[in-house]
Amino acid sequence: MVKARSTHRLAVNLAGLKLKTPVTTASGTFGFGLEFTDFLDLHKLGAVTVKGTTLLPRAGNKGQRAVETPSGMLNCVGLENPGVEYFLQETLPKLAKYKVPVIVNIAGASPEEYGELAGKLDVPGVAAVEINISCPNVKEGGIAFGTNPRAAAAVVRQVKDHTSKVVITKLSPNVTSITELALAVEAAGTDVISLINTLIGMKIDIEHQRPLLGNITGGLSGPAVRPVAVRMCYEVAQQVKVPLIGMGGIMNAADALEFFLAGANAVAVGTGNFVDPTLAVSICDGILEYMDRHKVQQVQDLVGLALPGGKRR
Amino acid sequence: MVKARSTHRLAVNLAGLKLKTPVTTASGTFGFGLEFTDFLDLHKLGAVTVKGTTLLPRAGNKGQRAVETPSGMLNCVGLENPGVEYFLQETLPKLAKYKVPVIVNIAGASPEEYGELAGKLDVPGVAAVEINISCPNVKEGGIAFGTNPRAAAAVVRQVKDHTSKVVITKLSPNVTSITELALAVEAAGTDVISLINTLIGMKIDIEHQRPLLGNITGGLSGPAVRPVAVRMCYEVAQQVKVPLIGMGGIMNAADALEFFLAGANAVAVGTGNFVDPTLAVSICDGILEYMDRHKVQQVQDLVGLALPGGKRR
Amino acid sequence: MTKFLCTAKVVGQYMLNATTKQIDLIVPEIARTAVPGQFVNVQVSRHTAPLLRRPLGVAAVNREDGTISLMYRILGEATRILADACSGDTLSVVGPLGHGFDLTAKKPLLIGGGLGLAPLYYLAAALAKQKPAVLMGGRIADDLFWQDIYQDYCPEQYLTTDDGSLGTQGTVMALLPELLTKGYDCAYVCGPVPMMKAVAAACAAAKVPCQVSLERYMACGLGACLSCSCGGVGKRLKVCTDGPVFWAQEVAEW
Amino acid sequence: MTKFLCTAKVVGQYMLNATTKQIDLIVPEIARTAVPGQFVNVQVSRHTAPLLRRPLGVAAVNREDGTISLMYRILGEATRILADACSGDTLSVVGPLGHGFDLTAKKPLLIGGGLGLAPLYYLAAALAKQKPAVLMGGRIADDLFWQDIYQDYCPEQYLTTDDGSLGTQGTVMALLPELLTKGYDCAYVCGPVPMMKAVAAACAAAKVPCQVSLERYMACGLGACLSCSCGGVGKRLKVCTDGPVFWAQEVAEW
Ligand SMILES: Cc1cc2nc3c(=O)[nH]c(=O)nc-3n(C[C@H](O)[C@H](O)[C@H](O)COP(=O)(O)OP(=O)(O)OC[C@H]3O[C@@H](n4cnc5c(N)ncnc54)[C@H](O)[C@@H]3O)c2cc1C
Ligand SMILES: Cc1cc2nc3c(=O)[nH]c(=O)nc-3n(C[C@H](O)[C@H](O)[C@H](O)COP(=O)(O)OP(=O)(O)OC[C@H]3O[C@@H](n4cnc5c(N)ncnc54)[C@H](O)[C@@H]3O)c2cc1C
Ligand SMILES: Cc1cc2nc3c(=O)[nH]c(=O)nc-3n(C[C@H](O)[C@H](O)[C@H](O)COP(=O)(O)O)c2cc1C
Ligand SMILES: Cc1cc2nc3c(=O)[nH]c(=O)nc-3n(C[C@H](O)[C@H](O)[C@H](O)COP(=O)(O)O)c2cc1C
Ligand code: FES
Ligand code: FES
Repeated sequence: MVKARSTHRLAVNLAGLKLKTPVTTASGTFGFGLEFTDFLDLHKLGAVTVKGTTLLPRAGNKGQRAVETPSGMLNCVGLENPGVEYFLQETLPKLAKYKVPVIVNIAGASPEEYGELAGKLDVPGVAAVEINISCPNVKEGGIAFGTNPRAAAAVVRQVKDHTSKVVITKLSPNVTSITELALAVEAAGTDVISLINTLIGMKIDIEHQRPLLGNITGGLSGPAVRPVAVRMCYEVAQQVKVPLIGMGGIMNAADALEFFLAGANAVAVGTGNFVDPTLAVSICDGILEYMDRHKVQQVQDLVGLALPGGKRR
Repeated sequence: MVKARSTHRLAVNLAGLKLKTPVTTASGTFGFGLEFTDFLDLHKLGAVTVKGTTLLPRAGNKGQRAVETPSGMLNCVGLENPGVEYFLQETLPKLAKYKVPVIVNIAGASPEEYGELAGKLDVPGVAAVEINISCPNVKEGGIAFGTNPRAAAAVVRQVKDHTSKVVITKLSPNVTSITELALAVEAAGTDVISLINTLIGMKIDIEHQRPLLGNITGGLSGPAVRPVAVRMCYEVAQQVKVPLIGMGGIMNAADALEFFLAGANAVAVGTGNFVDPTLAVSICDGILEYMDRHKVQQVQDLVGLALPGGKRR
Repeated sequence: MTKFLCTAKVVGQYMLNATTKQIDLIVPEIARTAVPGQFVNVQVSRHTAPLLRRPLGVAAVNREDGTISLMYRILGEATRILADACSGDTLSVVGPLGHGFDLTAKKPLLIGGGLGLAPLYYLAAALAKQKPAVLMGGRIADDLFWQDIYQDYCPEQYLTTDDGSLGTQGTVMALLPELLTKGYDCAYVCGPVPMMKAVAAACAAAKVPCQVSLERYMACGLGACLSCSCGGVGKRLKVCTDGPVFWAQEVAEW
Repeated sequence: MTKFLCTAKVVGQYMLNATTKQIDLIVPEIARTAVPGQFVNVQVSRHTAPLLRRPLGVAAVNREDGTISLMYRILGEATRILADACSGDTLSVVGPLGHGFDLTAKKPLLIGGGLGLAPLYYLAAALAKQKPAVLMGGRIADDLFWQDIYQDYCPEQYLTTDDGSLGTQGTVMALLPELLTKGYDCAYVCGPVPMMKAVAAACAAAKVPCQVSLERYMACGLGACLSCSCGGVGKRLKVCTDGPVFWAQEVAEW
């Protein structure tokens, strides 16, 4: 009974996407979820957000793909994935057993390709699609759509046209105005906005006097970027009405709470999964403990308390 | 004799601004230099870059002005400074004794104000002015100019018109395309580009459920941002011809070397001064040690080695 | 006063109560020159997180041994690391920083709350000949472990606790007005801001000169970054270099 | 095989040579199940820098005591912190990770360079009955401190150093072709990539089956992040979960 009540207190409804807890996993940091079953019960997650999926299989980038940086890491995986057909045939049936909502992160080279992908994924077992217009590690598509409001809107419209699922659009932080992009994708019909993807960064191998990563630049994630992520969440929450999924450097419940207070309705754990593979579930204990201490019944009552006026618009 | 030779190996000429070492201090992190005389010989610095200076004195922002973040810090000082007249009458004469080039960082609310400031600072004892169009912590001016190529260019032109000194323009990283801004200020006549200023970030005080900093958002600096800073330096170095001063999270010689290899002709130590007040001088030992190990005679021979083609355009 | 960047050697660490520790450091340059009210800026980690040094008041000095003592509450990341330091470890310390107290009082009254009693302890030692009285406030009895520590220098002690578990129930303000009628010629205050404000107001009313030691978030401790700036009367004050000790009437923005 | 997230207790740390240490950890879940070739992912700091766990091969296991030993070179930030761990300290360890070696060889030859000899040491123990021979390469004599360590399991040792200060001058390739004519039915290789490539080519030429243990930068160690992906024959391989041990002919991109 206590369990049931706690769960209830953490429940969140993101534009029809009902989650038992407000914590999902950041795409690309949790594989397909199956990699973590030794550490946590997938069905205790709000949702599993899987690795970026493309129409055809991709081999990703050559050379070194990751490196640690101060309180963060760079990656240039480059959307390596087995393709959507493999995902539908091999992975999705396995995930189905865990009774957890599955969010599929998608990336394409044109708005039409995003639409086609969304269409193929409009099947039972997929709860939502997350449009990745913010991957800094691929040449075609990726971040090109994420920095241009018109292009971003075109992708969102294509996806909306091809799916009955909840559509989440994931924004890139590598822009002058994140709110401009947020408003564009909201106007184009996205149901939910997630933010942030990685900041573009690089590291030089000073002994070899060349960029360390195979792809030269990579995406910066982890606690280092959290101040930027919280700020963008706070800005976007004041401008749009759609629910937000906040992420960027969440390593514990206190970090997650910053996002809720800044206006996120749910959060995603990314790089933190590598350090503590139980985090995406265990973080809920800390959130509940905080709610008890602050006499808050529902986690949704925390959303936006730090915004001007104390709530989301 | 050995000393003289080492110094010579570190010398750099930034569009006429001759520095004994390629290391200066990042504006706002080194006061007016006089605060550090117990720890280092100012004349051993390449240059002292002083706190952002405005026409009239400014009191800065209220509330908490700084907070540590993972491998970084946020500040929202808000350009507190005693004003240009005070600087000219009280501070500059004191600095003159130290025989070190002085770079004055300037901020204004309009292109004309920048011009006026530059004019007032066109006096003996000032070696260069650094245009701060990237301060995230003030309402008027500041970053507004730094995110708009046309506005940035207008400021540069005004400053160039009012000074005989070397003009450095400091770019904001809070933009979709740093190269667009770099090209705009180069075309407008800046002699040198410095980068990066701080990334906009924030921290929520979860116990009080409100933004922790008095100004709500602040500027993120320190090692956390270094991957972003190096990447921007690397990008800009491929597009512009003017010399670059690289900064962002330099804590030791290895960090500084990343910037040289990415195309910076000189570097600035910022947040690192707070951790090690001798750093801006002592870092040169590590740079020389590296040069010996890699059999490099002049520090300028390192510039851009990690760029495509192995050198600056 | 010259500031030093020193490598200090830990020579001892003691629990003072459940959440407070004293650490003793050999750092002769600072021991030789630090005066009551000054502080040091301690680097607890050689990694980039935690990044910044942490300001801690000088709580005691032994000039012969070249040691200083810091007394600190274990609060967050940095103080937890500091609490793990062992004898023989070294720490990078910058100091002495800031300006100390004016020591000319003939009949001094020290007023402290929480860890504000740490810097006041060095002051008590320096004023020992004047037999300072001390008024201490805490939330609960355990906060006032300072009683024993101060005994040598301040036999005259007044205690208050919020819950009444030791001394008078209430804040220091429960006892202060009466104490201020007893001829003290200077109040030295360090503690939470609401306490200092209230004490300063009471002293002003009673025409007793009052020095306060302010606390602000500090990034540099050297007067360079302006993180710690606060509004003074007619001018801006840098708490780290113009303070941390001020005459109460100099402070406009607490 | 089940992976565990464990709190391991340090029970000993020893210098093996100037830059290499052995650390012994009580971590029964992993000691019970780890096989040669597997590795663990160790968190050295509770702070955010260094942030990621570090992969280290299991170099020895004592099932009765529930301990594992890791042997590591002190290289950078994380291994320097690890080197300071004291008996009684705890570390968070994830493991056992990856797939181990195929152990069916009748006459095994182990070939190691540098810290590649750490995971091979556990393999040597597991193959002790088959009396494995070991071929070790180092830059200088001091790199081959492994001689003594391996003595119990591998009395038959072949040594090479780049400078000729111990054993044959040259790399392991100076001795390998001849050794491959002696009837070994499997080569087990761990070391720098150029060495592994050369050994694999020589084994292929001599038709001796060859297993290699690859090293790639790893962020998760769990098959989730694809940092460690490398090109296999006809498919992508995740070094952390499909490996780190592969048959040489499976690897297309070294
Ligand atoms: C001049 C001065 C003297 C001080 N003397 C003492 C003392 O003698 N004993 C003592 O216990 N404490 C003292 N403090 C407070 C002490 O600096 C903080 O408790 C300590 O920095 C906490 O660090 P943390 O990482 O453990 O905690 P965190 O979790 O980082 O912070 C806990 C609290 O400490 C404050 N704090 C953290 N870093 C700083 C900083 N760089 N500057 C100012 N405040 C900070 C935070 O704002 C927060 O309120 C003093 C502060 C100042 C400014
Ligand atoms: C499967 C596997 C098993 C290993 N087994 C051993 C072993 O038994 N003994 C041993 O001494 N070393 C082993 N290593 C290498 C060891 O992981 C690195 O030496 C260690 O991570 C260095 O960390 P650092 O912070 O001290 O050095 P850093 O300064 O961070 O790095 C030094 C070097 O280590 C590499 N490295 C750093 N972090 C990682 C990481 N997360 N994944 C892979 N490489 C990394 C860097 O690329 C660099 O080349 C193994 C690596 C892998 C992938
Ligand atoms: C190794 C790695 C791979 C990633 N792959 C993807 C991806 O395929 N699609 C995507 O939208 N984001 C991807 N991301 C970004 C994360 O989902 C997340 O937005 C970002 O890492 C910030 O969160 P964090 O700091 O908690 O990791 C990846 C991040 C990492 C570290
Ligand atoms: C406390 C503080 C105050 C700053 N004030 C200024 C300023 O007045 N003018 C300016 O151009 N940059 C200012 N900056 C930005 C720095 O000069 C520098 O660009 C930035 O901090 C990145 O370098 P770092 O990571 O080495 O600190 C300030 C930074 C800090 C931390
Ligand atoms: S802390 Fe930097 S000016 Fe006071
Ligand atoms: S290290 Fe993450 S997939 Fe191998």
